[in-house]
Amino acid sequence: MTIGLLKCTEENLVAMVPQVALKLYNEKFQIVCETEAGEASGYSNDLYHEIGAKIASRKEVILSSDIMLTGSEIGLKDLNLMKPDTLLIGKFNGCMGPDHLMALQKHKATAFSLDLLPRSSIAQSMDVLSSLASLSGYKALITAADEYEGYLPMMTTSAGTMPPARVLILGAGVAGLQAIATAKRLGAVVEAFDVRSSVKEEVQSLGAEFIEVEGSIEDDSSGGYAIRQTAEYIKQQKALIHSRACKADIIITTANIPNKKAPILIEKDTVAQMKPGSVIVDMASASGGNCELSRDGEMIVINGVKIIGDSKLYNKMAHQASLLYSNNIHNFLKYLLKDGRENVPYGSDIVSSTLVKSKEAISLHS
Amino acid sequence: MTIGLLKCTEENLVAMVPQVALKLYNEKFQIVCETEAGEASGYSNDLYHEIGAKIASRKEVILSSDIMLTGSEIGLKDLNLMKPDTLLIGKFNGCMGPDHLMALQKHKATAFSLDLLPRSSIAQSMDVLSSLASLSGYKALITAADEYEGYLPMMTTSAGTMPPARVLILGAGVAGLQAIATAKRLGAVVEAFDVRSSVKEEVQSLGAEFIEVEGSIEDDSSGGYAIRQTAEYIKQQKALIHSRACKADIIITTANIPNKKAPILIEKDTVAQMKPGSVIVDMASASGGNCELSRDGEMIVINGVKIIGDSKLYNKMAHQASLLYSNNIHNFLKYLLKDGRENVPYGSDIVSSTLVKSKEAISLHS
Amino acid sequence: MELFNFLKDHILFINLLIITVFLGFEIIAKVPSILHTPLMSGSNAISGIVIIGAIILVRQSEPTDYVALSSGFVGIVLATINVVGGHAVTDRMLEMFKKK
Amino acid sequence: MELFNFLKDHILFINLLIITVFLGFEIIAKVPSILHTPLMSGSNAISGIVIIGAIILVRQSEPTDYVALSSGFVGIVLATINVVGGHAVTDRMLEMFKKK
Amino acid sequence: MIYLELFYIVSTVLLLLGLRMLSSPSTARKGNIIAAVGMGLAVLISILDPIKNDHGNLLWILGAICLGSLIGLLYAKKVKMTDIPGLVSLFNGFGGACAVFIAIHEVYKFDATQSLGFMGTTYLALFVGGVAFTGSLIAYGKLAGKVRDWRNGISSYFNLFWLVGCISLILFQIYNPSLYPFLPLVILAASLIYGLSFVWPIGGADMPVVIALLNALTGIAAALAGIVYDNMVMLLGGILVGSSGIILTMIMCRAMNRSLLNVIIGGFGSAVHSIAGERRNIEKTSISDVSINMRYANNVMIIPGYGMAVAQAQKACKELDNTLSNKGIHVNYAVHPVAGRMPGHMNVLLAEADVPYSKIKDMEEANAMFSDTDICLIVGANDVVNPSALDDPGSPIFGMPILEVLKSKNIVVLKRSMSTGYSGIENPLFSNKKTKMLFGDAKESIESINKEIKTMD
Amino acid sequence: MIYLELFYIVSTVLLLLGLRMLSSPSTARKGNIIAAVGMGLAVLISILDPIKNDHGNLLWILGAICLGSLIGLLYAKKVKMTDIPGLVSLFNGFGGACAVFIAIHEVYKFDATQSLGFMGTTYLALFVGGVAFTGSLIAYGKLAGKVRDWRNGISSYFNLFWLVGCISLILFQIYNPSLYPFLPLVILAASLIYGLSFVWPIGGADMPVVIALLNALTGIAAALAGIVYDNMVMLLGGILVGSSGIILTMIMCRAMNRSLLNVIIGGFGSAVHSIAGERRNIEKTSISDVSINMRYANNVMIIPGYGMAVAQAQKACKELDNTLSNKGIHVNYAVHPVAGRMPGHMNVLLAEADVPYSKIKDMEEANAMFSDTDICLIVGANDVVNPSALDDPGSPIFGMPILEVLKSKNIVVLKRSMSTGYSGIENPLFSNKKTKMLFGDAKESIESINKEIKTMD
Ligand SMILES: NC(=O)c1ccc[n+]([C@@H]2O[C@H](COP(=O)([O-])OP(=O)(O)OC[C@H]3O[C@@H](n4cnc5c(N)ncnc54)[C@H](OP(=O)(O)O)[C@@H]3O)[C@@H](O)[C@H]2O)c1
Ligand SMILES: NC(=O)c1ccc[n+]([C@@H]2O[C@H](COP(=O)([O-])OP(=O)(O)OC[C@H]3O[C@@H](n4cnc5c(N)ncnc54)[C@H](OP(=O)(O)O)[C@@H]3O)[C@@H](O)[C@H]2O)c1
Ligand SMILES: NC(=O)c1ccc[n+]([C@@H]2O[C@H](COP(=O)([O-])OP(=O)(O)OC[C@H]3O[C@@H](n4cnc5c(N)ncnc54)[C@H](O)[C@@H]3O)[C@@H](O)[C@H]2O)c1
Ligand SMILES: NC(=O)c1ccc[n+]([C@@H]2O[C@H](COP(=O)([O-])OP(=O)(O)OC[C@H]3O[C@@H](n4cnc5c(N)ncnc54)[C@H](O)[C@@H]3O)[C@@H](O)[C@H]2O)c1
Repeated sequence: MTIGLLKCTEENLVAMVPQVALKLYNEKFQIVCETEAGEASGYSNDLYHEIGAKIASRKEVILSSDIMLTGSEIGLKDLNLMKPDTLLIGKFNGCMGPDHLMALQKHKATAFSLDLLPRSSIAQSMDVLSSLASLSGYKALITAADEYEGYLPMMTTSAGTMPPARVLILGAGVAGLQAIATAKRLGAVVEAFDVRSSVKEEVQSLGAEFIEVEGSIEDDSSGGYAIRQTAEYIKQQKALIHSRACKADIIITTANIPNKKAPILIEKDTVAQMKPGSVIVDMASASGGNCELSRDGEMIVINGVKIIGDSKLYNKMAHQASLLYSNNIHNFLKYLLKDGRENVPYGSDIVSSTLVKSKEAISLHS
Repeated sequence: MTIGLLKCTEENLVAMVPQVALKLYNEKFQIVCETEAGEASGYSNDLYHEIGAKIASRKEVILSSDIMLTGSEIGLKDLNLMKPDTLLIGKFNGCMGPDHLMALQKHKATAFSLDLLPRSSIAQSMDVLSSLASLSGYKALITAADEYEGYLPMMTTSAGTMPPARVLILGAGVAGLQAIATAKRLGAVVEAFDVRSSVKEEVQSLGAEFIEVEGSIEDDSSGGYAIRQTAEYIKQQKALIHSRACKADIIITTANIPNKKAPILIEKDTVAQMKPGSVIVDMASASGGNCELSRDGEMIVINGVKIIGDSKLYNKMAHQASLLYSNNIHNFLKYLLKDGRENVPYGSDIVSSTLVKSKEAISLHS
Repeated sequence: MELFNFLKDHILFINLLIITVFLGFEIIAKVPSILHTPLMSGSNAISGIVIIGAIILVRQSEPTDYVALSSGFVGIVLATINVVGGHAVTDRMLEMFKKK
Repeated sequence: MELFNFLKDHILFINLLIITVFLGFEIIAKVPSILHTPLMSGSNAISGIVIIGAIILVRQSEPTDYVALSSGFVGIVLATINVVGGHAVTDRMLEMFKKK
Repeated sequence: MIYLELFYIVSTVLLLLGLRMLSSPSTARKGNIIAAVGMGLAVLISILDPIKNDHGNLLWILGAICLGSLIGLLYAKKVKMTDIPGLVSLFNGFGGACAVFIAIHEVYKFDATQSLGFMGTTYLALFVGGVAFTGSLIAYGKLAGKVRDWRNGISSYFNLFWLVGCISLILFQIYNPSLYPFLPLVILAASLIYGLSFVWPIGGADMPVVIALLNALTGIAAALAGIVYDNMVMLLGGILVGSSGIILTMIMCRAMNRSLLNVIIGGFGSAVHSIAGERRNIEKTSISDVSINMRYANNVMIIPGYGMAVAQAQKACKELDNTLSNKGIHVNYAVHPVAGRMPGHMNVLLAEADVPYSKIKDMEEANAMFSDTDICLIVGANDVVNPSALDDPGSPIFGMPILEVLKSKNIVVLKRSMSTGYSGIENPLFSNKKTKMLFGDAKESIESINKEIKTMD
Repeated sequence: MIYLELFYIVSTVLLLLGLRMLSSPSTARKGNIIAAVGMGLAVLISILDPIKNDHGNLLWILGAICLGSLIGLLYAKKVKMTDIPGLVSLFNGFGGACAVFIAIHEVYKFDATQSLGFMGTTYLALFVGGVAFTGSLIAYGKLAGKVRDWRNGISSYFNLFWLVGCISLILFQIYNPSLYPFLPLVILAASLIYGLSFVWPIGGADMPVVIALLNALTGIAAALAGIVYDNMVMLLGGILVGSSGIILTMIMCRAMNRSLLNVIIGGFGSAVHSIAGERRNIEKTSISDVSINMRYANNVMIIPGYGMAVAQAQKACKELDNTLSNKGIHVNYAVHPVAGRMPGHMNVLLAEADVPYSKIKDMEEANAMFSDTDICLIVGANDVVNPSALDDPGSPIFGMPILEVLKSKNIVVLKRSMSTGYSGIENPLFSNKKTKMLFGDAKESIESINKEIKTMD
């Protein structure tokens, strides 16, 4: 069976680093690899060549693969070149347009989107979102620290005592927790907020303070993801966050609600009242941003406040991100093929939920 | 008496932040401040205005000042506008050309260069080099962490265990020690090397490993600064550093020898053998660089190794750097004027050694 | 009254008793809990000191007083088991604490 | 021989002595060093128990035997100082340990 | 020869020293030997020492001693470790029986010259010895599984009544010594019955306390016999055992949160039911058990989970590690990839506590090490050590790789309750035979363990 | 009334309990009172209890007791805290003197019926009491500064010889009781002289040990007197004091790294010189002193310096902080701007140890807090607390702002030696009256202090 590796067009990721390719090779797969697939994340063609992979053009790869690995994008043209019965694995934001789905159907191909995995213990070794969120959370803090024009830790020096920086983390999911941990490491004073009050214990377990707003709605059935909140609650929460934000030197926001616009947590007014020199990293910028002013993929400075909008900070850690992503995909592949190519366990929760849905299905569903 | 504040032309620093200006104002000094002197470091004209300073053009400032504060550069034109008997305080790299000195003499002005301060306990509150080196050391590590495409701490995740990054610090002066401390905080495995073996204890006191090379020359009379070493020693040292560097993910070099070219510690060959994705921050780049390939003020990538040459990393922390610099200058001023303007204690070690010398004098001296 | 006289006549004895009780308390009061079992076992062996009573009983019995002799005999056997077995088993127990 | 007989006659006594010595050791063995001085002072007061000897001496003296009486008297005075002063000063010392 | 008696003093001192040394871990074994020497010396003296009315009968004595030693040694050698407490109880009963034999014999020698005190002492020896005897036998039977617990509401009232009865009988007898010649036998019987009825209702968990108490009783019986024979060694040895036994009993009660009274009069039925509500098959353990096990282990593996984070127990773990390492014990940390609530959660915490990277083992390394591990200390981990991931295809986590702690020799789980972890599923590990549960906040538990281990040698 | 004697037992138990409680910090004060009650009871009994040859003489007795109590209370009230050890020694001497009075009196009552043992006991009481008496007086004199140390090479040989002489005299006397009627007086004199010559050569630092020893001797003398009068309370109280006193002496010796023998026979001149090499005016202190001081402080300020970094003592500091904070003591950290070897060096380390930022005071804050600080614990700092920066215009660091620890009540400096800090200049702080030096590695010192404080109540 041939595994094809496509170059990611939108990110610096690669879905199969040479180490993982070698494992698959040893498991008797043929590997075909698009030229320069790993270039952006530090894995050169040579490395792939060394472990026995064939380097080929994109077209060749698609034409020859039974299983195809990629990142978050796949073109319609690519889909139409596929062999019948191809398995396509990537992270497609959970959905594809109708044209794409049609193309898949036409080729009897199946697409799996790993960002749809259930957040269960058993699925965690394939959980791309976890891996990348963790990297991004770490990087968000490091980037903020680099942009911030001062020490994060307290420093008592002969030219005066510099107080520790105050870091505010909004949304304490995987990324938020990692940012908290990193900020604590660097000696900052850290506060965090999340709508899910169960996170309180997790935040405290990292030594940070949890900001509590009374009356959040929780829905255990949502599988760990956050859901929308009442207006009253949002008002109260806004006031609280506003006051904390004004004191903060660094704010990192990670609040996402899957397939919805991200909630606005930092408004214009708040930014206006923040100290010049403060840094905001908005990790939800791709879905609209938690900060009203943030722009995805850009850094803007307003009243001396730097606002960095970046939902894909892991791109800055492409090397390790690709390694983790590849491992996740490898684990998923192992699960998928555990009973052979013919017996993909479509019935299992893990597989069924990763099947790519149509955009409409997603909207109806949530 | 009027204190004039000049805008720094080469750096983002300002020699008197508003907080310090306020103190001086309360001590009955008049403050004249060049427009936008603090803009680059986040202190607006308004802030100066608020605390009672006069905002004026550069020329006006020079014409009216009895004491003039600046950063590391002063133009000949500026000098020639000075009032007689002006005290000029800054950090002029310890020396000035003959034209400048002449101009000073002509106006009976005196220039003090704070980077010439003795490294004694009493002088430490005015020690600009310490303040800035400390900031730079911290920033060097943060910048390196930001450039490095992976975690610094060890991470055991469901997609594999990422080992901790290995950080090598060359030169464990003030900057090096701060870089060590920051790297340790972030969870990296840290090794450090310095020619002065007395630093060993200091390095270990921060929890890092000290790389020992036998047979270093030390000279207590050099006042804490490093001196040149024998050829045999340098050879041995090179081999050792080479082997450690090849394993390192991040290298920070801080080895300076005052008024000499910086020693080459990382050669081309070493860089060629380093892992792609590694990061080198060369903080001695202004005086030739500790890495053969580094270029001051630039980041270059060679074989996937990022080499950042930056001797003035504190520029990236202009806000706090200016605060510390101002405090240092304020402490120096207090010392200078403790017995009144007429009785500057020229006899004291602190004052006499900060007097600006001619370039030749410096070369002869060292 | 008789009791008081008895006490008064044995005042040394009573003092001895009290002090010894104190000493017993004092010795045990700070024992770490891991030693509870071995200590119990060891002091159990010591309580077999009652054997001496049985020995004296036998020595003072007429060689023909078989009732006394045999009850003494059984007493000695039982007490010996207590003493010897007790010390031996304690030793085995304490051996476990030795580092392998 | 005479010594042995003396010992044998006072076997209860000797046992008492030994046990008490043990007890004394046991009580002190784990005392924290901050208490060394107050403990010394307190036990010094207890050593004034010798006063009872002096009292008995006086009680058994002929009311006319002024040598005995006065030596007993002085003995009691001295021992009382030891006891009363000792306890009082110990109390003062221990008061210091109280939280202000 | 007539001064031989003086050597009893030496033997007393040896017994004393022995007991003293037995109460400290580093000297305990030597203490046992010293006590044994003291005992041997005492026996020797008691045989050779000139006494009045001496008829020798050496053969009887030596024969009995040989027979007793043989039996004692044999039992001590053969017994399985787990049966030791029962054996100790049995031995103790024999000591009590010896006291009974002596006392009943002396009682029948009484004539009019006997003082009240002397008579009282002898009867007390009879009573106490008798209770120790049958009580110990019942205790042995229970531990050996041969006797079942028997308890109902009235047992404690019966005991109280019977005790009063025995004492009244004794008092009656010493004031009317020769009224009924069979009364001593009645007293004996009553004592023996009291021993039975006293121990029978006491439940399994309280057995160690009861044995300690019975042991103290034997000591007291020996002391009383010592008074009867005017023998110093018997007296002092007996009192020592008696008093130390009673305080030991009290300490053990305290450790179990029971009052001595509660145990003695049979608990009036209260304590039994509290154990009922618990899940079956779970074996609880105590701080001291865990401590002693860790102290004498060679390889310890700490397995942190989300509970360590919640309890903020990472520094406590490191300190425990330090203590153990100082004693030459190897300590490592097994970190499961998904332990905690974010990737690297455990790494962050362990780094904060300054655990060197070299001690942190990832799943593969750890799983290879478990077979050499003496104790796995599971600190608030649950899902990541759930063996149903390996062997229960119906489990939602079936197939997830876990830390295979069951390969190790002993497992101790620190958590607060039986509640489940993140994934909400039961963990069969907790009811495994190798596993012992230590309930409570992980940080507090570890700190207590550390404290205890520090006191050991 | 004739059973009054029985109450001696109660009094014995009270004395025992008292001593027991005296040896634990939390009960010490109550223990002292209980012992005092026991003592009072004993005195009462000894007055009322029917004895043979009773002539009453109650007035004498009560008069003496009143007088003695008055003097005792007066002294105890008036004495300055620092003079207490001297006073204790003086009191102790009085106890010894009492024994002497009794013994010399009894000795002259001997007739032919007295057994050797009894005579020996009485003479021993005389000797021991005499030594305790004059020895204590000398000790008191030394502590009060009234008697100077006197020592030369032969003093120890003289002592040895004199001791042997005394014992020979006593032996001679008890075997030839009525040969020389003045001999008892000679023995008395010899004993008194031995007391003098024994204590005189012992140096200042050893005084506490000697006092403890003399105290034990008084106890022994009381016990011997107890044998003479066949009085249980005297005997037991005496023995208790004697045995506990001796072990206390040994413990104190160990704490000072001296052997008891070395102290007793006058050290043969060895130990004195070792102290000579040291700088003058430095006051050394001990772990236990520092501990007790910290335990009973309200505000403690920890002042870290480069030495803390070298010793890696930051975590030990935090643990000490925890211990103290748990006892309600306020602990803060004063960080000097240039402490350590890089800006923020102390911050890095304290953060590593998880010291909350709110406890870290910078120089200005700290200097404002020192006047309320009971103890400054200087952990390996030197230059940053050098007061010559403030008051010695000739000093190279004159004018540098420092942490003004001298404003606080007590200062304890932890360092390894008298060597200087980074700037290489002497620090007059170390010889200040408020300052005590605790030499040794800072981490070890702090850990020991912490351990000690944990044992307190
Ligand atoms: N690593 C990640 O990225 C990540 C992210 C999200 C979810 N998860 C999931 O989280 C789970 C992690 O497994 P785990 O074994 O580490 O944790 P776990 O299965 O959640 O179990 C934690 C255990 O700790 C105990 N505990 C809590 N507080 C305690 C305290 N103060 N003292 C003692 N025990 C305490 C709890 O029991 P008691 O209440 O009885 O004390 C609980 O059973 C996995 O299911 C994983 O899939 C992981
Ligand atoms: N902060 C900065 O940026 C910087 C940079 C360079 C220089 N300096 C200078 O460094 C000095 C800092 O002052 P400081 O008071 O922190 O330190 P210091 O004056 O250098 O004194 C440190 C003291 O710690 C003791 N010490 C060393 N190891 C120890 C151990 N293991 N246990 C206990 N004590 C130990 C040493 O005495 P023993 O050897 O007797 O133990 C020494 O006296 C100032 O003079 C400052 O100017 C500061
Ligand atoms: N079972 C597993 O092993 C596993 C693995 C990974 C994640 N998870 C769980 O999945 C959940 C989601 O993780 P994620 O990081 O991908 O989440 P996410 O990226 O979807 O959201 C980030 C965080 O933002 C919060 N948020 C949403 N709206 C907010 C608002 N208005 N204000 C403040 N905060 C808001 C969310 O509660 C969430 O914590 C977490 O509970 C995590 O523990 C479980
Ligand atoms: N007294 C004070 O208060 C005070 C204040 C600040 C600094 N200092 C001292 O001054 C000294 C210099 O500090 P700095 O940071 O400004 O130094 P620097 O910037 O001049 O040099 C940085 C470090 O590089 C090292 N170095 C030089 N050549 C090297 C080589 N070939 N290989 C490896 N390392 C080499 C030096 O030894 C030094 O440690 C330090 O000892 C510091 O402690 C003292």
